[in-house]
Amino acid sequence: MDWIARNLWLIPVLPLVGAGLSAVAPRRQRLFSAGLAIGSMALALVLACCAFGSAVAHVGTAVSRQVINVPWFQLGDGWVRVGWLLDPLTALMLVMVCLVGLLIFVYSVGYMAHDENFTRFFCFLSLFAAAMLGLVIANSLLLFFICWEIVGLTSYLLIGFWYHKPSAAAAAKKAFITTRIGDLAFLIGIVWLYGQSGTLLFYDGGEGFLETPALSSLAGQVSGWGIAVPTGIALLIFCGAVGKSGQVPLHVWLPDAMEGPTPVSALIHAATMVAAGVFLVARVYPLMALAPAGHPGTASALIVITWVGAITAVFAATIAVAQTDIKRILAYSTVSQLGFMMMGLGAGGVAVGMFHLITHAFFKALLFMGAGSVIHGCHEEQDVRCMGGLRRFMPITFATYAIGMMALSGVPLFFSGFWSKDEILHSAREWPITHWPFYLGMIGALLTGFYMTRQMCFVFFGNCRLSLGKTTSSEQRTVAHAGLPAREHPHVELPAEPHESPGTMVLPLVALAFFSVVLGFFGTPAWTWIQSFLEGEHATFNFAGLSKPGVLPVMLTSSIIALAGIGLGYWLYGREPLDSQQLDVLERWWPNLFTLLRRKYYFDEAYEWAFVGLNRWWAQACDWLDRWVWEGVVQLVSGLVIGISWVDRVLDEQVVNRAFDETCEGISGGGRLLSRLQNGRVQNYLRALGIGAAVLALLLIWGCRRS
Amino acid sequence: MTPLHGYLFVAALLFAIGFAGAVTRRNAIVVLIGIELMLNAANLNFIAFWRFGPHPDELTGIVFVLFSIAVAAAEAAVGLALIISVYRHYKTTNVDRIDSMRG
Amino acid sequence: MIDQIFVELKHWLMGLAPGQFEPIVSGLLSVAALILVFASLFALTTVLERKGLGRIQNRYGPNRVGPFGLLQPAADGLKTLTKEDIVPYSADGMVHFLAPLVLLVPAFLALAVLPMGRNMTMVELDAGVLFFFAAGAATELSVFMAGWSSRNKYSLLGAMRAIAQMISYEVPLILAAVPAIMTAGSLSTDAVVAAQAGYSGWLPHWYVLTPWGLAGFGLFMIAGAAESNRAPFDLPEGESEIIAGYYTEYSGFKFALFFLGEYIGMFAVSGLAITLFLGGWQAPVPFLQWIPSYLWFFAKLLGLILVFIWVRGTLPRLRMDQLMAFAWKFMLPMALVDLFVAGLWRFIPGGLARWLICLVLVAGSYVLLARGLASNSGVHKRSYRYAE
Amino acid sequence: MTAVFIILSLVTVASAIAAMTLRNLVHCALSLAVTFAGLAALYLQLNAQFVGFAQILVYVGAVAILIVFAILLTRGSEPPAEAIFSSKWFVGVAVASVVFAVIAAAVLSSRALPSESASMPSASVRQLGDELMTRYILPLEVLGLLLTAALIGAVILALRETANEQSGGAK
Repeated sequence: MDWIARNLWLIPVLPLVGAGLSAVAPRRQRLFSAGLAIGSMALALVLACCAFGSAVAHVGTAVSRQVINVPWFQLGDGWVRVGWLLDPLTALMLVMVCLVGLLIFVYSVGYMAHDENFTRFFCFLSLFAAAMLGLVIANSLLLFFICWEIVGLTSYLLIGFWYHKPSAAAAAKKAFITTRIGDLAFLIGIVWLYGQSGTLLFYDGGEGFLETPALSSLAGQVSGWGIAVPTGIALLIFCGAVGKSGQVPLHVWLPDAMEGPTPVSALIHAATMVAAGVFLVARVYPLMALAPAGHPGTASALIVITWVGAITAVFAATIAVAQTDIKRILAYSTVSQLGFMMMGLGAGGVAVGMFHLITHAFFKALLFMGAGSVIHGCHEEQDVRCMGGLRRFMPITFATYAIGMMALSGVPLFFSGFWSKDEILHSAREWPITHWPFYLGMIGALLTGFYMTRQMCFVFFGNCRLSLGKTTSSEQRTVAHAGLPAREHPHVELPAEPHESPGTMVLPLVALAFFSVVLGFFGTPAWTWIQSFLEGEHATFNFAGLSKPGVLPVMLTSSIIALAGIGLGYWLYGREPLDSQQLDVLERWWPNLFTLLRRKYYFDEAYEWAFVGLNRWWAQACDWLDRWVWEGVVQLVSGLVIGISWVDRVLDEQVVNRAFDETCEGISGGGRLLSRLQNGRVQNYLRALGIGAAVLALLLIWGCRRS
Repeated sequence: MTPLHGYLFVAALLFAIGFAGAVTRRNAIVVLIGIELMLNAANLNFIAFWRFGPHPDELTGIVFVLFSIAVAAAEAAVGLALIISVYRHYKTTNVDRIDSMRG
Repeated sequence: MIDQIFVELKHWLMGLAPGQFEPIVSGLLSVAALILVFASLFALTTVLERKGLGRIQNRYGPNRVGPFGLLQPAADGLKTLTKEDIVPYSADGMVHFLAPLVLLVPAFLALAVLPMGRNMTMVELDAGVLFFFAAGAATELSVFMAGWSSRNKYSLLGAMRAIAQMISYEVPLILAAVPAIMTAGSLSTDAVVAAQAGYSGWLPHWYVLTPWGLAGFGLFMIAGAAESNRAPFDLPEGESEIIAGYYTEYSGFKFALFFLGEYIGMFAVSGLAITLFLGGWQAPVPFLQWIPSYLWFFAKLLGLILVFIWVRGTLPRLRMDQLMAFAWKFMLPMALVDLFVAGLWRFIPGGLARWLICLVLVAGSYVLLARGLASNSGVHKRSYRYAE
Repeated sequence: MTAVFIILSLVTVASAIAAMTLRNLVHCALSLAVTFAGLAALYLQLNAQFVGFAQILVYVGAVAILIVFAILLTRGSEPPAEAIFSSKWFVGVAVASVVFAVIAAAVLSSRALPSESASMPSASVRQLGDELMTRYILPLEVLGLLLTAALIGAVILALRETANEQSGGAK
């Protein structure tokens, strides 16, 4: 066992210490706080790289999974134990989280430079990083859940970072409550699992519930409702992932979460936290894939996962088509891509889903940070209709954003998104159950290309509509924030031209763009390094992988589809300069459909109508019951009580009270008599004390004499 | 009459004087002085018993007196602070007039 | 031989007395010698101080009576003895009379436990240092007696100031002495001196030559100056504010007694500082050990007295709040740190590392505390509030 | 029963009586200081050196000064116009006499008391320190806590009303 595996706990503890220290730092210690966060994250990255190296070194050997468990507390007869493990999955996630986190931390220094709560921001970010890293290395579902909840808490805190904005506060609440619904199911799943298997450790030298003995004992059990126990547990755990990863139907919180600062959106709501759901499924994959005894074949949990993923992928992509907020488009895109990941996990296995998770983390963080840079450069403008022509003003942002966009759209060969998405589509194509997810995925890919092109056209091409938009938006802002303290940036004067962002913001963009391109080559069918790494095998470079049956056709199809989406988008939006006043092209053609999409399929309204309406109906029913049924009962009872009490009173006054009064007077008279002694003069008491002592001493002496 | 008797006798005398003062004087500070005298009389007893007792090698008597001195110092400090705050409140240190706790 | 000449002389004289009176004779001899030596030292110091201050203030000082003005104290003594003894009409006669005595007697008593030479400790007590401090405690009472009995507002104010100052500085004084006692492992002054015997090369094993000892010595001297109401801590008798403080209403011989008492107190504190930190009567370098031990003691005493005079001529008087802040915010924590460092010194094995660690601790806390003090009571413009 | 003992005890008892009967409170306090000093001398007579010096340091150096301060702060330095003894002083004196009589009778009549011990016990400071640091370490720590608590308590007691008065005066 390597030293890094023994000391893996250091990785989450470093940012935790950073968070703790900057929590107590005074507000003006900006440099200290940022330096602490970045320094601890950099150290964590170094350690994560060591861990990665260790994992690479152990690939293919017997100890590819290094586990350390420690007893935590006593529960009943046994000890609840927690621990950490180092396997390829953990190592990959560690490096990804640390690297993206570090870049985003650096980016935040520039982005949050003018915020007065700078230290608080970095404290929360560090805490998030600590919890996320803890979640990654956890070897116990309990520890995993704890970190999962801390991650949710920091997400809440950071979405609501500008809590004086009512929308941000509402979005934070929404995110917190929506994910809680999933987490409740997750917790029930954990409890059920503990009840069934008696352990929450993933791996424990043959004792953990992800290992063969426990799995085979689980597989044989059937619950009272006819569902196989592993399937039930897996679905409950999957509910947690649905909430966290914004899958349908719990996706509503993720777009609203864009109220938070953009680095937060990039780190938490694009790269890492929302991917935690996918990671969870990947982590407990053996449980998910466990087919009930007697029913060999694909596990029903995986079928559900695949379908949910596929539906989410298309569903969110369609919504993204009609959005106008730059960050919201990306948010729906994230939901859609998470759906892809789920689909990949369900149809193809851990490696497929995780590969897309890693590549997506980089290019989506890149896109978000690019969007942040755009917003920063356009003085807080978020509506794409009011941008345009930024290519000239922000060349680096444009270039990196274009790379991210092409990676996301799946432009063939040179971008990582192409390879990872292709992998998913390929596995969906191979899925034995049905080909519908494959077709849905294809539609999703088409839409991805389309809406990203649309966004690019709006933001970077055409002529600059900023001045027009600015007057309206700044008016709106003054109206909306009159009387509120200065929010993101206390800019008073509005410079006329959009400008390129400072170096601390641009550098991470370039770095992420680099990774967005390069990472793809680690997972091509010709050199499936990441996939092999995750499965614990050595990868070999083999062009023959390309010519396996079904690989090339799918690649070709998906390339065509992606290019078709991009072409369609350019044809609709890019040919002539756009005008912020005119209606969207699609809106002109199909106004009803477009409104439906823009209002997100009326999901929020549906929830409002369904749950809030139900609640109201229930309240009215209760009210009616209360008014007409219970009221009568209460009246009856109270009449009875009044009658009894009248009798009682007569009895009381005539019989009990008189006796009681007599007694009381006697007692109070005695008390008055005794209180004469208590005359408030300390010396009287002292005198009595002296007499008492003397008498006692006399008695003592007398007693001694007699004996 | 052995020396021990002498010391015990002196201690008893001091104790009685302190007690008489504490009981008869009107001023709260003098009452406190009387109490200090009583404490000191007890201390003298301890030392005398240590000196003439059967086990002088055990330092219990001395250590007890040391602790007693420290406690008495604390008691004096708190007692005098109390008297001062009582004086601020009632504008008097006459214990006969401070009797609002009477029954 | 010459080192023990006084001891032998005393033994010879005691031998002349009948057996049962020996303890009394011994005591009387010691007391007589003590009073004689220190009274003449007092006389010498007054003239030294006046001339020294004169030099510092660029004037001559006494130079009329006798050669170089050396007989000035005799003339002063004659003058005070023959002056009228004035007692204010409303003064509390008994207390007024007792106050200078109560000041003087403990001051002389305190001298009794100081080892002034080899085998020249007058009273060898197991708890000698404690005795010294116990004797010093009585001075406060005498100051109060003098101030209160004079029925004079200036006297009372001066007495209250003096008591507050003495109580405040008694704490760091005792705490500064504790490290030395702790290291020597005894409260006996002889044992403390014995623990500082020996030399490493030319360097004596004096406690002042260790980091904690140096800090302790400094603290002890500062607190000692405050205890004996020496400048710059002479607020209780600051002439510009309250005339002469608690002995405003004293004149003639009683005034001289107060004066004497103060100087004896100063000698006593200096003597204890020598005993605790400067190796007592030991010679500073091994090849000078042939010089009699008592000469070394008095040489060191004279040196410290000169330091006192020098400080008096140099430093301005403190303000009351500065005085208290200095005692509680600097002296006390510094003394506690010093105590800790001395404990550390005991448990770290010897060598350069121990030196450096202790030095860094002492110097670091000194710098930090001094900065805290300076930031709190910085000299800044004062706004005066007039009566409303 | 040496002459020294008789003189010391006479001084002690006389000053104690003075402390309890003098009219002027400052004189009472000063007499009390003499009593404390006499007691310290008695301790020295009993070979308890450390306790004797501690007695002087604590009682004469601190408690007496504290009492003097309290007297001045409560304007007690002027002799009061009214009687210094409470109206029922004879009852108090009678009770005190009874107490003294009982104790004295007990002392005089007891046969269990040891007579003059042959050995002259001594408590060196080192012994005392060892005892305090080993056997009595817990009481010592508790005592430290108690003193700290008393310090804080005294400060708060003496502070509180002043703050109120000041705020009242500001109005």
